[in-house]
Amino acid sequence: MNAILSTHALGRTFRTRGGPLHALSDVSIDCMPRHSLGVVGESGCGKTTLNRLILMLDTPTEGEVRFKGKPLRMLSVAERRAYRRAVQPVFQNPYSSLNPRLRVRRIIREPLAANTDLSGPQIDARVDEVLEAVGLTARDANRLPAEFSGGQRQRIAIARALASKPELMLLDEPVSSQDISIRAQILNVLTELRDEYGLATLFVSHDLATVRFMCDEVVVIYLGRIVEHGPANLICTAPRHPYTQALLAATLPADPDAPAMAVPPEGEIPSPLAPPPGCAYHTRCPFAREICRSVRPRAEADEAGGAVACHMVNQGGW
Amino acid sequence: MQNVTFRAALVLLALFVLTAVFGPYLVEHDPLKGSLRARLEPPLWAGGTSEHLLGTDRLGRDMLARIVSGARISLTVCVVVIAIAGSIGTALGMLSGYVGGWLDRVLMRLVDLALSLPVILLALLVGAVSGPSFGNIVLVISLVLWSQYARMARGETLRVKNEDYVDLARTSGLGHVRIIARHILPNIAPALIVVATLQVGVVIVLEASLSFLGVGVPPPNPSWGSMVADGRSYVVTAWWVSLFPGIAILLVVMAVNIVGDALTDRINPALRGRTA
Amino acid sequence: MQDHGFIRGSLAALAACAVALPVMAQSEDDTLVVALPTFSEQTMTPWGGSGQRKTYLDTVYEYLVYLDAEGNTEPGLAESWTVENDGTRWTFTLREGVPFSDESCGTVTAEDVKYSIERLIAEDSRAGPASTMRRIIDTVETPDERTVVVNLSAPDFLLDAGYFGEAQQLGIVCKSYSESQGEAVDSAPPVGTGAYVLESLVDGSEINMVRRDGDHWRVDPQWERISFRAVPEEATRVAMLRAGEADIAPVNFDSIAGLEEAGIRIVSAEKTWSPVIRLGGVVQSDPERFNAELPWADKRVRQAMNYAIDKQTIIDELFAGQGTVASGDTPVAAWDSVPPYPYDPDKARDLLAEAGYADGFDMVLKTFTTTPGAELPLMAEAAALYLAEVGINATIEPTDWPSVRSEWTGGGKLDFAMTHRGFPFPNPENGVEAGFSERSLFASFTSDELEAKLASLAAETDRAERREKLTDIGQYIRDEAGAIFMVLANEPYGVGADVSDWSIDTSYVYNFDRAGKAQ
Amino acid sequence: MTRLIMGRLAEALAALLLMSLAIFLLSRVTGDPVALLLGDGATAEDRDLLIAQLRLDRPLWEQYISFLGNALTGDFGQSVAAGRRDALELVLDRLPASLSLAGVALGFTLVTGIAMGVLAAITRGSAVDLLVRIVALLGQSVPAFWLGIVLIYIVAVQWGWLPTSGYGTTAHYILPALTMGTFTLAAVTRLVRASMLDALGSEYIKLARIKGLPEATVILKHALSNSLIPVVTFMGAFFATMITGAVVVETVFAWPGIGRLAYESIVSRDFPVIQTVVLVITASFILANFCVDMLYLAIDPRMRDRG
Amino acid sequence: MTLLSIRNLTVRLGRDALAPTILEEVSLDVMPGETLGLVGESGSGKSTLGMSVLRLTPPRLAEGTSGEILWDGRDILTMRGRDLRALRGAEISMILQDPMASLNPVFSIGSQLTEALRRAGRSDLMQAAEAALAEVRIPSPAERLRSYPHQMSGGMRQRVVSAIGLAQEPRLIICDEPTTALDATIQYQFLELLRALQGAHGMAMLFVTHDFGVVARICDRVAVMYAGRIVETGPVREIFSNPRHPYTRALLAAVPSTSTAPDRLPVIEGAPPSIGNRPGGCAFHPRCPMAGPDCQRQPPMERLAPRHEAACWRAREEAAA
Repeated sequence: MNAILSTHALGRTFRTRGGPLHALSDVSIDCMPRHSLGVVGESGCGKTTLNRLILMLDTPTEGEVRFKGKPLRMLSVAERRAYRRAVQPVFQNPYSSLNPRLRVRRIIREPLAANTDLSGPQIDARVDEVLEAVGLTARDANRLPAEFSGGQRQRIAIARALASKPELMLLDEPVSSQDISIRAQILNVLTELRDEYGLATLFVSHDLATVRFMCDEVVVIYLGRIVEHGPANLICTAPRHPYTQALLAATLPADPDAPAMAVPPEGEIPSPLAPPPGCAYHTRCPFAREICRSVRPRAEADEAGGAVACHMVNQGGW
Repeated sequence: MQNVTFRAALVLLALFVLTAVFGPYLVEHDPLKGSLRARLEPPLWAGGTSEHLLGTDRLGRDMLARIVSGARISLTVCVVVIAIAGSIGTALGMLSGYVGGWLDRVLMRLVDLALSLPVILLALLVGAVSGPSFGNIVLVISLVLWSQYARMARGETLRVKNEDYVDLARTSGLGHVRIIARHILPNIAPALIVVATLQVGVVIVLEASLSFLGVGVPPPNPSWGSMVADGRSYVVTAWWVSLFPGIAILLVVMAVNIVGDALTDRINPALRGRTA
Repeated sequence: MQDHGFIRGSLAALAACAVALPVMAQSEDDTLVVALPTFSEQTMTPWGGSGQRKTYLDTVYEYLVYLDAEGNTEPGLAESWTVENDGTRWTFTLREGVPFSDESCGTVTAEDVKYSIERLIAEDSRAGPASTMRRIIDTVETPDERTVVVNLSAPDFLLDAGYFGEAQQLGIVCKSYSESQGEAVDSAPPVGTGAYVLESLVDGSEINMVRRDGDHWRVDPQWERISFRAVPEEATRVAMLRAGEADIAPVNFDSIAGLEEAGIRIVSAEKTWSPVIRLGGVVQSDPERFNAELPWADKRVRQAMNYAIDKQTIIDELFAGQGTVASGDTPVAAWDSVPPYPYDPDKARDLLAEAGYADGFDMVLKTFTTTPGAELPLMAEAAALYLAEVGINATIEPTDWPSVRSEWTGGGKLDFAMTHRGFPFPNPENGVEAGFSERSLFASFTSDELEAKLASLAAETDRAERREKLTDIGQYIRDEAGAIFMVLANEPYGVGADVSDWSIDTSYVYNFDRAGKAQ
Repeated sequence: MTRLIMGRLAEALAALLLMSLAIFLLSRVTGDPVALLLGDGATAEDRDLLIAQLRLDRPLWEQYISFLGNALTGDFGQSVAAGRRDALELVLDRLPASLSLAGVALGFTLVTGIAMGVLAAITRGSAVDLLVRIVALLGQSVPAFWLGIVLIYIVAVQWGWLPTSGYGTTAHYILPALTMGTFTLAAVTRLVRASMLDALGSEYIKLARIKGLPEATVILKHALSNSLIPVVTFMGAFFATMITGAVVVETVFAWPGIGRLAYESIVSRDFPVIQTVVLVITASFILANFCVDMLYLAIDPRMRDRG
Repeated sequence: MTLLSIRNLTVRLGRDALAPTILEEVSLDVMPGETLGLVGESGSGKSTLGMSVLRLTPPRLAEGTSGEILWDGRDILTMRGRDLRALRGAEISMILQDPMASLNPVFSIGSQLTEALRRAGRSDLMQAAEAALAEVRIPSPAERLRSYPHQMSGGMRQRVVSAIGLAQEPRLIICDEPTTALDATIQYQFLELLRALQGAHGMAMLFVTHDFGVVARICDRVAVMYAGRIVETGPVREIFSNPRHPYTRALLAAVPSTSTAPDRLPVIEGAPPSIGNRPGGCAFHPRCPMAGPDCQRQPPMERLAPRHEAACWRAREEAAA
């Protein structure tokens, strides 16, 4: 059973006035059917670039993205339409995801009209169905985005993604701009839909707690490179890469007695224009040694199916 | 305070458009026919006769009739200029904002050049080439004013292009043309409407200056601008010849600017004032 | 050579500005301020441009012959002069000891006069009458210091009152000074024998003349300074008169009432120009330029157009009564006896019906402004109103003089009419020739019969006989309705209270150096 | 930074070249000057003589190449009408009058516009705010020549405070500069009011108030400094409207500037002068825009890094 | 004694008594040196409360403000211009949410810092500024004084804003969601810095946030707000371990944690009421699982444990049982 979507040593470098910017390098992930993969990283780590490459909004400078094993740039027109049906995105900002001048019905119709051969009435039926699925009503189809709250707008965006019965939902920080009570509701809607429609999800976020709830497996990215990869429960309870540890501790739990982080990271996140040599995290890592400053660590797989790119871990700690 | 003036301005604008469209049928005098004997007659309350409520001009033609038909001509000049300048400017601005890169730089340089065109000198040259005519004026004014639409359309297109719903449309495989037509144009239209309203004033006043230099709307049909220009040497002896069209211009431009500003605040406050 | 001129020119200009500033500041009562519509080419030599520059140049340059109020000749720089050989040989005897403003030039000699004539008719001369004078002047001899003999290639009995008179452009310059300036003489300060000399010049804004020391042989200048200002906008000139900032300024007819109310007196040059509507394409004697299909190719249509327009009302209303109904296109004394067309719209309609245009026709009437001639577009619209009454639909097409002129002199078949200010030639024969002789590029109406009449006039040597033939030509052109003759108009000037007496008799004779100062 | 400057210079030259070609063709097409210069009774021979003299008989492109060649050496040809005076000299004589008037007018517009804009922003929504905007709008809705003539009659004739027209002492500058500046006043006021409102609503103004700074410092130092940036970017366009207005204002106030020279040379079809004056006007625009860019870099540190 | 005492503060959208309210009868005290958390979802009015203390609310809200805010016995709401300016910066200071917009883009960091230091009467401005930047752990402070805001990262800017806030040694700093715009690790470092600065300067902090993790990390006491009212206040440990008000309980439960992964998150139905349409009585009752008929009446704030109060009929009954 091969992956719906996979990336192979994917990389993207932008030419800017200040020199080459390595937004993403050597990223390989697999999205298996009915499986949810989380991608975690702070701003500037390349999450957005990864999304744009997957959604064909941008083309990679290294490596490639494959849809069911076939590189995207080789897809035929029909295959491309199939890909556009199978992979559906939901973005972070609900106020920017919906065209303010289109009624909800036409917003949801757009992907269907473009990529399916459904007739008008069939499309309208599908619109009503997905609106019900996300907890809205068919009546809402005739209203304009301005008449909905932030939470409701996000539900409409999810309905739009659901409409072409995708195999994989690409969720780019879908809840991070919502209040706690709305966030919980949307996360529940997503998990229900995932189970009901047997969807795979690629959940991109900066918040480990939300990823823990949503995902089976987690990939941690720092400055465009994968630093750790493994099952969600292990990553969130026994992180091995120092950055993952820092990220976990920085995801402050709602518990006053939670132990403070042993050794917090220092300094600023380096600029992707000038990524530090060797292990990119060495400038902030409390355990950094000479080898970290010169040699880039390889991600070595471990028995639990995860992998860590850290000299200390690969050498069994020091 | 704000919405009282806004409503007043709307009423004024409506009056302007109605006068322009239906006016000529309501007024009994022919704006082009006059009797030399009844030349430069003052308005009724300043010693004139009820025959000519607002007095007569230097060829004895009825001022009221001329202002009414002048409204139509001035409005037509505005509408045509806005149509030409608007469409060219919006198209180029959208293209430059959407495509970006070297095309964007070239077009923006063109906009700067257009902004720095001495429109009056150009009008003079074109007027001299083929004689002042309605077509020439409209062409010359549009040649300069399109740049304001281009600048606004480009800015707005850049803003809308970065919205998620455009990315969503592209991931659904929509072509560039469909994306521009369905997502970009409807969302930048309000800002362009504001530029159009604010430009009505600029066009009318510019046409008046061209008439002053003899390359305005050709006689005998009156535009407000040419009426003010014709009346300039009677400022003391027959003040009403240029005063009434002057006041008409004043009211319309004020109304247009108040409506324009109000629309700006309602649509996108960040645009306020950017339509300098 | 080029750089030299450039540097000298800008230095002169800067110096002029510096000098002008203080003068400007204390422009109180001892300066006569004349506000002019334009300085035209603003060149300082008689041959450097059109006659409009005589406003300021005539305070510096003087002429061989002057004219009195009635237009009769008076001795100027020429004490006396005789004409023999059937009007083709003129001998002028110069007045003695008239000093130029620049001492190095000494007094006026025959050489100076010969040089002045030759420069005026030279090929690069820009003077108005240069080309016509070049055709009739054959040679100029200077037998001695005070005698100038001019041999003509064709008889001209009015050379003294005409081309050599004060109304034309033959200003006498100092030969040595002019040759020393070389090419830059056009912008160099002018050296003449007049009562004033250039004090300062601000390019495009002011030309200030200051009175020369000592008594002047011809005039007794009252004002220490005469300051000419270029003020193109008529409303501004009227404002300057009312504010007392200008003493004399040409004004539009419509401003006359307002000015008189404000206590500014109006002095008018009588019948100096004749606004006319010229009908294109009626050069019947030249097949290339005669457009037979035109409605007004038919004499009756031309006459109808003359009957259709109420010219007296136009004069009363648009020209504030300052003029008389015209029967010709040039203010010529010999044509005073020719009766103008009365206003008779019914007759006009009958004539049109006769000619087959009962329901009228369309035509294009091009119009533009000149100096004088600000009222031409207004006159065009007024005429169009009257023509419309008899079914002639005249479309007004505003344009400007250069483009109409190049079309009109293009030599092709014309199909439009134009308003024109007429040809104000003091010498009537030149006026007639310009408008109605086949040879002239500007001809608007000719016929074989008219060509014959003109030829016999040119050959006539007897003065009384010539006047007879001229009147006959005027009557013929009137009967043939060679154009729509409109007005013999005056040129009104506003004159402030500081000026006691100042008159302007004929066109292009401004007498600013004779303006009196009220005490 | 220097790359930006070089880029701009190259664009400026291209614009100048483009403009010179356009004007050259346009003025040639408007009927040749010969007809104008012919004496009233001239004949065909006189015309041919003049054409040869002015070298107008050669093909158009040849005339343009020779014009361009000479122009590079500062020789813009001689005025056809004004007694063969050097065209460039003629224009440069008049340039100081126009530049000084435009400068004074721009100064008046900026000072008044900024003051009114700030006042309107501070008293937002009040009667003062509305009054200021209406006064500014008045400027934009009145044709310059009408305002000029009315000002002459009221201020110079009725009250006699100022000279009606002419050039020379500082008193002469007031009315023309006022007339020329009023049109742009509305644009400046509106722009300053808008950017002031943006600035006043910003976080850094809140922080300034949190520091306990007096309100005057908050408004004049912190808010105004930011809201002047858009004014600078539009300075180039304001300068353009100034020069455009110059043709009308210089005619009404008898001001010996290049605006009027351009108008008169076009009416008299004086090609060399037309080309020279339009090129000088365009060059001064491009120079003005260039200075605006440099000024913009000076006052906005964010731009410096991007340059 | 209390440092700051807010009594019955009510803020309406304009002067008219019937205008919709943003804050309703809020009473709160801040002790010297204490860090009081103010937590709630958007629309709860927590930011407006923070802004009202220094009277920085927009004019329309300022007109609709009533009640008292006492500082050293003086009511800030009735202070006039000069006294208010003397209070701002010197007595009470603030750190705002968006570091990108808090600093004036056209002035250097040095000039914006010395502006505050000068008000504090410091003469040796350059040294003081350098020291202030060093204290907030900004590398090579001397150079940084000359750089401009756009040349610094979000985290660094927020530290500059803190230095500015502390420049005049205020006794209270109001932090309006200062870390919301920062990444997790940067937020963690900033909170550590704030705790260190509080240790060194001893100032009290009023910390407005929507993140319970931040509250747990930095606050001594916390007040939970809902629909413009304070529904519960108490010591941090007390609130986290034994929340009394149903809303507080539901909120704490709805926050996903890294330690456990339930199948479904406990959900609060509906959405927080917008300012215009707040239900009568206890504003939470339409969404409250334990709501009863008596919830139509506004429950008063009741002391249910030492320094632990809540406004809920059910909570009173539980406490009594």
